[in-house]
Amino acid sequence: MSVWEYANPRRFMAVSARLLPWVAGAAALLCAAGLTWGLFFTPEDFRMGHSVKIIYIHVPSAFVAINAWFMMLVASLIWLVRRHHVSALAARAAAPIGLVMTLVALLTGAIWGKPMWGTYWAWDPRLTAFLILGLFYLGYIALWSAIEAQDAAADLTSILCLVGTVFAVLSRYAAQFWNQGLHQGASLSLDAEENISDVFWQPLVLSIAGFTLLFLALVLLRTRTEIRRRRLHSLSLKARLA
Amino acid sequence: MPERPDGFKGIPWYADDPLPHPDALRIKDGMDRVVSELTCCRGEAIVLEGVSFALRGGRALVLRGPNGAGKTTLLRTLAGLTPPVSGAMPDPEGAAYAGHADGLKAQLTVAENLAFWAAIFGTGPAEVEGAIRGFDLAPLRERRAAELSAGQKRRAGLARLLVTGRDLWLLDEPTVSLDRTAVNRFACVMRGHLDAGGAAILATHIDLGIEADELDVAAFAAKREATLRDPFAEAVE
Amino acid sequence: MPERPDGFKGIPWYADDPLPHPDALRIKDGMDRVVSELTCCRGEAIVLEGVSFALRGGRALVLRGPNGAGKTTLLRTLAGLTPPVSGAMPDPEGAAYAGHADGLKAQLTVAENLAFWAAIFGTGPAEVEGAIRGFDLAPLRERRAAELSAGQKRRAGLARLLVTGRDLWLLDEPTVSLDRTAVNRFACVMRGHLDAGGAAILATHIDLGIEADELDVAAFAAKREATLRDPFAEAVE
Amino acid sequence: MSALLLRDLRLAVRAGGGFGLGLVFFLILATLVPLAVGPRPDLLAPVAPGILWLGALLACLLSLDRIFALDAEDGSLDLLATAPLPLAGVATTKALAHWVTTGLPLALAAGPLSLLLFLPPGALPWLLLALLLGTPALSWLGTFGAALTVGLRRGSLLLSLLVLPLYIPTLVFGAEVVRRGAAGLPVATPLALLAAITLGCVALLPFATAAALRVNLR
Amino acid sequence: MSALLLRDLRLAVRAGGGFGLGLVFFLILATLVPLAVGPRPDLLAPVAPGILWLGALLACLLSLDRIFALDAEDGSLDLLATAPLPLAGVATTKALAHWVTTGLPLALAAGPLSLLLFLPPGALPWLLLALLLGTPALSWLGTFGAALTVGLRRGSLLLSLLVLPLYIPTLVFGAEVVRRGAAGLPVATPLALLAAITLGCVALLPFATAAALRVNLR
Ligand code: HEM
Ligand SMILES: Nc1ncnc2c1ncn2[C@@H]1O[C@H](COP(=O)(O)OP(=O)(O)OP(=O)(O)O)[C@@H](O)[C@H]1O
Ligand SMILES: Nc1ncnc2c1ncn2[C@@H]1O[C@H](COP(=O)(O)OP(=O)(O)OP(=O)(O)O)[C@@H](O)[C@H]1O
Ligand SMILES: [Mg+2]
Ligand SMILES: [Mg+2]
Repeated sequence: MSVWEYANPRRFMAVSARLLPWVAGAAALLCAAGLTWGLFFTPEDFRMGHSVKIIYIHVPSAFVAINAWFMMLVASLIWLVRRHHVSALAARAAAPIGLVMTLVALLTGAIWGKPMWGTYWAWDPRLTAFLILGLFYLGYIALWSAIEAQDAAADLTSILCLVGTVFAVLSRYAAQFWNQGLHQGASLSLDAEENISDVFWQPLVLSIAGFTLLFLALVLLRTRTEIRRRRLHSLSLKARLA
Repeated sequence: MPERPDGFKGIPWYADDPLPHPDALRIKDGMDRVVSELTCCRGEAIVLEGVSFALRGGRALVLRGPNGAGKTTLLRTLAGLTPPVSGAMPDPEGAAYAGHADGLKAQLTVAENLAFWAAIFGTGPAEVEGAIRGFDLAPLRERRAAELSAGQKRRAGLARLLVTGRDLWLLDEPTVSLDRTAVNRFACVMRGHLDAGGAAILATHIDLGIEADELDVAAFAAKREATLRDPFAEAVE
Repeated sequence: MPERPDGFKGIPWYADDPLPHPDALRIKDGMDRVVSELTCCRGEAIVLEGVSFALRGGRALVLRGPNGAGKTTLLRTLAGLTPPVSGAMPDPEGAAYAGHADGLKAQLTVAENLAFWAAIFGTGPAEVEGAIRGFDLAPLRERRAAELSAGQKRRAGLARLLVTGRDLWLLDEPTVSLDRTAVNRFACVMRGHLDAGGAAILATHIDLGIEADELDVAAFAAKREATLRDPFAEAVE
Repeated sequence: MSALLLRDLRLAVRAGGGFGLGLVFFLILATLVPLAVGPRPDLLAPVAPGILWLGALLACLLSLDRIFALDAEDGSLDLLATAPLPLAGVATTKALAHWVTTGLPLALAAGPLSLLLFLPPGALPWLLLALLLGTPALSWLGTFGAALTVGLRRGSLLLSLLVLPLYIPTLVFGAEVVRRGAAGLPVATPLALLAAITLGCVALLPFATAAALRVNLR
Repeated sequence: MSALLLRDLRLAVRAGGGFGLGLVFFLILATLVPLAVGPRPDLLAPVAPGILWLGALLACLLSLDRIFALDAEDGSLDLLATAPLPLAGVATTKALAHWVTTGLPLALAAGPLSLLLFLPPGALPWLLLALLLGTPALSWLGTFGAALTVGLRRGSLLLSLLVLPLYIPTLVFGAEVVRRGAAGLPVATPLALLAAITLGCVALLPFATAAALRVNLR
């Protein structure tokens, strides 16, 4: 049996219904484990004090926010090439989750920024690229909701997702280039894992895995919702046209 | 290409050629243009099912049917603007479409408008002059399209057909707003087009005074239960 | 008010009331509506001169004339949209105008569109229901206007007339795109309106099957030398 | 009148996110400015009040062409002009609908966005107040401009040329309120002037708008 | 193709100052910024490159809705789609016409306007070069956005939401060229990146635009 069989709507509904509790359960378990471990059983950082604990929400949400876009890209490509409706709706379902994750990362970052950098916001290249990603999410969602005909909306948003990906990546490089060009002092953001000792690292990996599963569960759930919404759309259209 | 699970067999959107349909039929003049088992949709609704007819070169076909029967839908499909859901139809490359909007630019004169379409369709000044003569547009040739009355505008829009040099005309209510003289002129031009081996499909509610076959579109109305492409009909009850 | 040097005696542009014409005639139902020596312009051109006729309540007047004769121009003037250059005409406050554009919002349903115009013209749900019945719109009432065919849209546009509650209807080619049934329905509604003491002026090229007076607009075509208001004709030769 | 207002709001919602779009545009602009100008807070903070006001103004500008052009296209404007409403009332309603869908959400959302441009937190209440007081003037002036250009197809660039100069006093006083607020100076004078401009616009402009509409319907 | 280009240019001229409008908008914006920000050269000079680029970008944005919407309204787009031109060619021509009427005059006029914002004279050639290299990308991206929204009536705010984020790399590199030019630093890298973006847009985007148009014609 080909893997595409799972894109058959009925099959998808059946399989996702069975899968959802397991994924959701695993997500809850991992998140709870990672967060409790991180928040309560790690030492305070000698530089950042208590505020280091926000990392267990900040980094996973940022990670998910970025990867949600790539999931949308893949789903859009599948829709364009093979025209599986479930795929189009999965992309649509992922967008608001990605946006919320972006917001969570921005907010936790801002809250963290206050004690660390003395400001809620700085035009650090990484933060900037992240904000731009948020803008792409907004445009994508706005286009979906502006177009009445569902297949046309799926086509157009998929094209936008393709083009948008290229420009989101370009923007990331542009942002790095832009800030470097100003000879501002060293980048404020903590760089890479080597700064973080294992004590912080292990629970972090755990909560990243938890957030990823959470994203998966939410996408499944929202795709199911989108499928029902689409069906509702069809039914009300049918009622109107009858 | 594997069979698509959701039953959608339409044209992929990304095809640049409007209708690279595997069984598209490109038929030479004087031969039949065959439309068979065509299913047409409008917006998200399926409007017509199983449309089949043949059109001989040199003949006109009048689409009949009450308001909302699907005449416009069929014409837009045949023109290659809306991809058909399924079925075979002649290659729209050979067709010229004239709908409710005339495609005239308000700021350009009638002559400029026609010359533009001539350039786009690769014909020349001779065709433009022919079109102006055919629809008696000489007194209006230097008028901006914005300064035309409804019927004059429609005449200029129809003149565009002669400028395309195509041999299948798809006309959606061509005589709207035309007075009696202009309708006669249009019938004349149409007869000339048919005599030269061209063909035409027209949707109209009134009698044009040209000999033509008729097709009642209402006979192909999609069944109630099939009016929508609903990929999730089975998945969610 | 001093006589204007250029002979323009129209409505000052800044008047909020569309036609506070000194000799405007507001005439009660059943009485004659008199149009006398009306000069009408379109854009910067004077199209009609000396239009005079009387319209009895309960009667319809059909404007005839070839394309470009000035039917639309006359109707827009009578509706108060274009001020007349000179002459007397009834107060447009009592008139409802229906032109080529239907005034329907694509995103609203037929019922919502009609309810909106009812609210604007100060009538109520009773009129909306009457209009929906009158033009057989019940099956379409929950459709968005964007999802209607040309003829269905036109029917909804005409239904608006019933909702205005006004007694003089000014109709510019009302039956465009309508099929035979719908034309008959329209004729019925029109007869009802006339029997109730209303009046109507229609421009059309086809026969509607209602008893009506006719007026050939071409008879009032402006003379060649008067087709333009040119205030500097004498100042600069 | 309320029927017209309701219809316009309903159309804004049905046409897809009428209320939110202005906000997102504002957000994008607040992102673009640092990207264009450079990320240094010392450069951004002093220009923040002006840029925030400019953003509000441009978000207004981009939504102006919706006000009358759609109605003119589908014939609704002809019909409204022959309806028993005074045309000045129509103009007022249109401006109000525009403000509710654009100016009001903008004013409410400016606070969080001002963080991006390092506006001093002390200036925030003044920003909110200035925008609430000033954006109606932007909507009414914009409606006037839209009425002037309704006959021209797709005149959005011309429209902005006509309207932007009219926006100048509002912009100057509005930005001044915020700048003074940020510096802790008294703001009463520019605030009063701002309020006066808005009141004048709301009271008088609809008549000019109605006159312009009537000319364009001819 | 050249017929389409010529028609679009002629329409731009006939519809009233097609070429000039973008410029005047740019001029107004260059006037508004000092009014909003305060007239101090020490404040304005450092932000001038960014503001000039932002102005160019907004002038582009405001003229985008003309690209396809008018053609869609009067039926020309249907007819163009059935004509023997490839739709990607139509997209390219439309973008080119937009650039000639908006981007090119903007690039040429930015020099004198930069005086209003106290841009250092040394940066002038770089401003010109950067605009000449970068504005085509703006036009091609804008055409893509216009094709996405052509089915929506009057979607100019939505259009700007979709297009502005796409403009960011061009804006950043373009402004960077000018800033570096003003500071006397080497500009080769951002200039090369700017050119690369423009080339990529011109070469690839018309296909995406054509695809979007085809979906919207359905
Ligand atoms: C609004 C402000 C902020 C935003 C938008 C933001 C965004 C991001 C993003 C996008 C990542 C990358 C995640 C990934 O690639 O998996 C990240 C990682 C990280 N951020 Fe933030 N951040 C912000 C503020 C802060 C602050 C204030 C700190 C602490 C000083 C901080 C510390 C970190 C650390 C330690 C990582 C993980 C290291 C890594 O994966 O490279 N961030 N943040
Ligand atoms: N966007 C749409 N979505 C769904 N249904 C639509 C849409 N547009 C039109 N329809 C419906 O499709 C059917 C066919 O419409 P079409 O315009 O083809 O009819 P027609 O035969 O041309 O009618 P007319 O004589 O009135 O022009 C109609 O019932 C119409 O209501
Ligand atoms: N903007 C304009 N400027 C100058 N002349 C115009 C303008 N618009 C129309 N005309 C001319 O005015 C005359 C009257 O036009 P009008 O639209 O009233 O004719 P009509 O009788 O309604 O014709 P039809 O039957 O074609 O609708 C026509 O000759 C037309 O060319
Ligand atoms: Mg039709
Ligand atoms: Mg007419």
